[in-house]
Amino acid sequence: MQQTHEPAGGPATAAQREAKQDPEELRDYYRQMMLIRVFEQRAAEMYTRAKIGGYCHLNLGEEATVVGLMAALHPTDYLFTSYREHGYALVRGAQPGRVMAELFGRAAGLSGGRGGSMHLYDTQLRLLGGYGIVGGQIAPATGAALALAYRGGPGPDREAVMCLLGDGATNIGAFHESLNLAAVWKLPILYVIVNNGLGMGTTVEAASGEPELFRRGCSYRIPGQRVDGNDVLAVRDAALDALERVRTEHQPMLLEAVSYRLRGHSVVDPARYRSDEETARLRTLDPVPAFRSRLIETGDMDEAAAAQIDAEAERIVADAVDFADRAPAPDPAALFDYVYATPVANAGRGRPGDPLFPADQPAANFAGAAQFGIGG
Amino acid sequence: MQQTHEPAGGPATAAQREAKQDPEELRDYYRQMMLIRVFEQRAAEMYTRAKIGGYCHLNLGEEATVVGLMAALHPTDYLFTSYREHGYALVRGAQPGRVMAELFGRAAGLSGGRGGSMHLYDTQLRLLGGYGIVGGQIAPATGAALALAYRGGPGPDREAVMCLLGDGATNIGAFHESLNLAAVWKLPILYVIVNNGLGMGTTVEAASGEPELFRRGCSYRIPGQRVDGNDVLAVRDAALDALERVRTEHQPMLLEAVSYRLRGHSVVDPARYRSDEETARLRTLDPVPAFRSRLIETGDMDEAAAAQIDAEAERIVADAVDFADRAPAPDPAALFDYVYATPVANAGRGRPGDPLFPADQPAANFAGAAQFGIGG
Amino acid sequence: MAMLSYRQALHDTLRAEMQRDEDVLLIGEEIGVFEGSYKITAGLLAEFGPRRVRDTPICEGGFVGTAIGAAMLGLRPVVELMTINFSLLAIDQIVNHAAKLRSMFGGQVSVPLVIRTPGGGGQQLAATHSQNLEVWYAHVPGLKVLAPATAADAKGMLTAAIRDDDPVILLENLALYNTKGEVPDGEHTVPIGTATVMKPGRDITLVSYSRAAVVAFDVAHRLEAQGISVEVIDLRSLRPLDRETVCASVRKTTRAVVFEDDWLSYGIGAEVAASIQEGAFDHLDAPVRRVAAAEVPLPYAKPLELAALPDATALIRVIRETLDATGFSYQEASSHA
Amino acid sequence: MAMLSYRQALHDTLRAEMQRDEDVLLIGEEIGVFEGSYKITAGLLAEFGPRRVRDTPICEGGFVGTAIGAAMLGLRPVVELMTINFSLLAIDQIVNHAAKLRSMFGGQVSVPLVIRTPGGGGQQLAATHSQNLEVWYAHVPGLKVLAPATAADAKGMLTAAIRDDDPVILLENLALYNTKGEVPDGEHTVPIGTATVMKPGRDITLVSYSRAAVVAFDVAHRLEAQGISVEVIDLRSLRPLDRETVCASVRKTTRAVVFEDDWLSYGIGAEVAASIQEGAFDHLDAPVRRVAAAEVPLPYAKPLELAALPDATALIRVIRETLDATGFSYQEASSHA
Ligand SMILES: Cc1ncc(C[n+]2csc(CCOP(=O)(O)OP(=O)(O)O)c2C)c(N)n1
Ligand SMILES: Cc1ncc(C[n+]2csc(CCOP(=O)(O)OP(=O)(O)O)c2C)c(N)n1
Ligand SMILES: [Mg+2]
Ligand SMILES: [Mg+2]
Repeated sequence: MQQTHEPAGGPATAAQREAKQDPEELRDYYRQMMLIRVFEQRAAEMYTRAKIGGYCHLNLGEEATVVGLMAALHPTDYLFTSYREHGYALVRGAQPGRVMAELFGRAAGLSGGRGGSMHLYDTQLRLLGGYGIVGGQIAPATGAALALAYRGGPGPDREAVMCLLGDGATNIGAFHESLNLAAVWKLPILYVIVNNGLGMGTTVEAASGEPELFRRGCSYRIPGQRVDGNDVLAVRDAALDALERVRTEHQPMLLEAVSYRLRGHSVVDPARYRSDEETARLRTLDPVPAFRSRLIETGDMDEAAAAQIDAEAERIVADAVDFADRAPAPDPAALFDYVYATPVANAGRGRPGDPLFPADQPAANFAGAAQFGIGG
Repeated sequence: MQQTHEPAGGPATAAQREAKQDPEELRDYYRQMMLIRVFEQRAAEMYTRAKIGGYCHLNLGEEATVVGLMAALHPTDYLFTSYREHGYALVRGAQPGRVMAELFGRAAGLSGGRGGSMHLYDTQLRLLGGYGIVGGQIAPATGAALALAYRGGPGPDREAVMCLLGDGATNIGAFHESLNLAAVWKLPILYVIVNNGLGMGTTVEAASGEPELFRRGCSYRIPGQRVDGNDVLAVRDAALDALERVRTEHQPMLLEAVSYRLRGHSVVDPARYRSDEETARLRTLDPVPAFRSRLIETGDMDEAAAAQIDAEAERIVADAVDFADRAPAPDPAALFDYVYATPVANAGRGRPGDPLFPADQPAANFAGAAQFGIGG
Repeated sequence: MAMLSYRQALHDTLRAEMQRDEDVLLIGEEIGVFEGSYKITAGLLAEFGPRRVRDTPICEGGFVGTAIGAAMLGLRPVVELMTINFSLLAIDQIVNHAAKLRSMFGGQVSVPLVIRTPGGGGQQLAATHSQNLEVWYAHVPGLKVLAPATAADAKGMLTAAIRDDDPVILLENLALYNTKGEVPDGEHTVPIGTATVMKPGRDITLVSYSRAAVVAFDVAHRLEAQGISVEVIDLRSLRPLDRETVCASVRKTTRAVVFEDDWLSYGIGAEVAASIQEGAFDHLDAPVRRVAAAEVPLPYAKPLELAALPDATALIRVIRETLDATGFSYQEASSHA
Repeated sequence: MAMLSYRQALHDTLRAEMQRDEDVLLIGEEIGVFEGSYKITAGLLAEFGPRRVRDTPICEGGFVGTAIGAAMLGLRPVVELMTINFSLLAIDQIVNHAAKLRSMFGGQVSVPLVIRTPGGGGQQLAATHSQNLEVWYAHVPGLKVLAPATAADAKGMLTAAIRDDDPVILLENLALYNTKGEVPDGEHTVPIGTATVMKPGRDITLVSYSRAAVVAFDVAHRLEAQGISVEVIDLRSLRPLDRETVCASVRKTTRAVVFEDDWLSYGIGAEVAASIQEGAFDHLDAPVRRVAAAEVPLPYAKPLELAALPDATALIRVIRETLDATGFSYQEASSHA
């Protein structure tokens, strides 16, 4: 399924391109999809075993979308995501151990253990964060594109920003305000709606006056396109085409990748609002086994190679869990690190219950205030 | 100029309907337009004479839009406006004296002198407020429509909500969130974009990725239509048609009325950003003299009648100014009235500098706290 | 009286008020089909249908503003904001509209709106999902801000809020939903604007609210055994603030400590301490100390989160420091007991 | 030194920093073609062009969030929010993102963003356009909040803010733009986190900031003539708050009054009074009194607006009441003089 909102000689279909597809590359996509699949399954397990706290949202069912999108991104591009971002970090190149360590809240985690599952960040990888406020990443991602445009014009090799958001996030004001700004300022950004059919329990139809979400660029003259999010090659190609316009024209673009969330909204959600039939139907659409058998059919991968990739994924994730489990937690003494980048006087560094002023030595306070006070 | 976003057998053109137009009604429209014109000119004068404080935004240039829209509204419908709303209050039936008194900050003013120019409200007239926060009225207006839908289904005689907003207001998140809610909940509301070409000094083209604002319903499948805001009959008819669908189908609708702001954004704005040529050109589009000569040409009004209407408007506004000038200011003793509808203990009623507790009689405080404390 | 969880008390109250008044409706994200992020509204969609239990798209500003407009026409919407952290997206509608329309329009309209929302950290939800921003709302005239600590007050204050004609923010707390307590059967309302003495005492006044009040109450009982008689005051109503009940207690005990979950600087405790030093100045034997959260965006990692949040240990330390600073004799105290 | 208006000082500083650093750009509504609602940015579009002076559509949340993202990539945006009242539409981005990203992402990023915005009432702009909500921002770790009262500090603090690598809220005030004062030529920065003694005195400490500080300074001089020596402290930096400078003064004068434009309950003065009673408890001879705004949405009508806002008359009354409460002898005082 592929529709174009603004017919502009859409991209070649996945089928067409698949022809000229390097088998090694295809196997690599499968390898990445399988890594996400296993990582997320183990993450769910670790959450139920209380190794992971807070909220934990998984990419299960979105593997083809994740891998396809990341395949289209240059290392020099910037990526902003929602809180459902483990897979993106992994495929973007983060060490699985450091990703798992972040989920475990360890100092070696991608964000030093301070962000957790929803807030993966890596400067080197230009992964500029997972964001827990729905739609929260859309404006900052737009601002990153502003910085790119501020520093240089369009061109085939120029940097671009990719901003991921969920179907539910298209209903929040930030979506409207950000896309409008990108349009009037001509910013190099590709907004990708990862449509997995649901908010938490709310369907796209119940939440959006225009449920064909790729059409929602209409209010800003931003071309929109929908692609099958279960087809890794279709996703990659649609993203490549969109990014090309983004780079060469500084024309913001909108892409919708449609897939299905295989589990609950987060690990703790039993998804009772979804019927067993529906759940069963979704399993049949599972992109990971589908791509596996597809490659075996086309002869790009044999059963043995597939089995090896599966085993390798298990091993990598097992190592990641070990690494995270052995990694030390952050030192409470470091509590106040990173609150400010530029140190200033009287910044509060007091622990709960500490006196505002060191007792019996008011005279000594002035110099020491920054160090001991609980000051604002 | 009249375009339909979703061709749905658009309304008869103004010309067509004008045929079956009662001359008395036409003269009445002129009477209302002239009243607004004179009222706003005097308001500007009163502002420069410091009789009016704060901000003062005028409807000069929007008279045809104001009168056309109000002609389409039933007395039982609800109206929400922006801060540029004097004319709507007048045509809706508010006493000019009470409107001017509000601008003067007098107790007899439409909002008791507490709201001022930007915040005209009248329960009887179902004018549910002018709002000073750009876009602030859009969600509450949508909620009023929710209350109507909550209490009854569609029907030709059912109540509807009309929500006015400026062109600049279409860029704020509230526009997106509110129209989406109206669409998914099927609410009886007509959103009217009063496009006067400018925010403060920002043009529609500079502010909106889709400058054909009536198209912006596309993101919610809300039909949109653009009408010439300088043509009172075209505005009325377009509003009548849109309101009919709103009433009978609970289908939210979007109407854009295009006119031009003849003066600065507010009385204090010299509008230097607009060239003299541009300003001169706009004067030629002035809807008030245009409608005057049009009615004289068509013979629906003769020069004498017109002159009489003009004189009458001057007299009414002069009386309004006198009324406002003589009306008493609110009593400072009433400062705390209306902060809360349901009285509760310890609500703060202290003046600046009053002690939190009446001095020297702590025992007496408890009972008196609500009365004397500055408590939260 | 029945032993109910704070969650159950809220749920039962919503249900009872919806049965009692056709104008009461629920608006919020995932409150219907999903039955609520914290299941307060479980079963209500099935019972009252989609007209009165309205799932919304994700648009806090939009649906809160919509609830305001519905309230202007006489409905009594009870909005659930999934957490107080998301209320920042609706705060313009809450503060610039709900709180002001009545005054600004000369008393011609009222906004009978209730916004229920949980705050609180300690769940490893990280910086953006763990805040206690109630002081922002408590600062705003035109709003009423309630923060029940017990299941009984949850019922009494939510009932009062729904029947009140003004916009009321009912602050809930993630850590309280599963706590249980005796809840009066039938009609039960708590007067808005009044604090309550949770536990009477002689030696020191401990002022708190919401989750922290539960900890304070527990600490007070532990110290009782050690010969320290602590009077615990649960503010309950942050706006209006019942200063007199607080100061009357301090005039008696001569000492006070505030225990709060929000950040120390400019937090709720600042107003409490400022009010006490004005209302009980001549009686106060030691400075009013505040035990509050460290001033950092709350980190996800458990050891950091624990280091940042106020707990019983810190509270007990500060109570003792305050008593010691005034030469309090534990013997003497216990002899009282 | 040059005699400049507060407005001119801000304008000149923006211009100088844009000339100095190519990464500094301005973002806001009507700052370019319209030259700014309050004309702070007049002429800058002509000088620097639309790349560096960016007019935005009306979408506070959108353009503040956009500025945050630009700052994450190393630009140094200076955003103008037309008034603090409209910042409510951007507060989610300011508090949930600008203030937290650095901590939440383990120090990998910083957000060198400045948000300039005027607050203040008294202009008959009515309830939604007349607020002083600085205490909300002052409560939030990760932000720095400055409130210059003089043209010199406007220059010094805006310069410091632009060169600081953290998000800074620079609170301006509608009533200050036309006030004039001596401004140092060339390089001039004020250290963030420090208060200043505007006027030394012996008998009582008067704590204030922004517009109110100017009134306080004037009142202090009038009382000097009457034999009352008032020490005036301008907080300037609301976060971090320089408690020690305030308390050191009170330890000397033994008396304190806070003068502020915001609402009394949970306002800036609450933290100041709470800090003083802890930091100068043994020296304080009378309760710290606060002179603040009446707790109402500010009405439009002039007589009501005047009745609600704190003024010199109320301040002088409270200063005298505080002195009288401590048996202050005016003779003795004047003999000092
Ligand atoms: C502003 C805001 N409102 C509500 C929430 C609670 N919430 C977290 S995820 C979610 C659903 C988002 O759905 P979607 O955008 O489709 O993303 P998905 O979870 O399906 O990936 C909601 C309502 C939030 N985090 N932020
Ligand atoms: C949220 C918000 N942002 C900014 C402003 C300042 N402001 C007042 S009117 C205005 C322009 C609005 O333009 P438009 O919507 O076209 O309405 P018009 O004034 O042309 O009638 C602006 C930016 C405001 N009042 N509220
Ligand atoms: Mg989704
Ligand atoms: Mg306009």
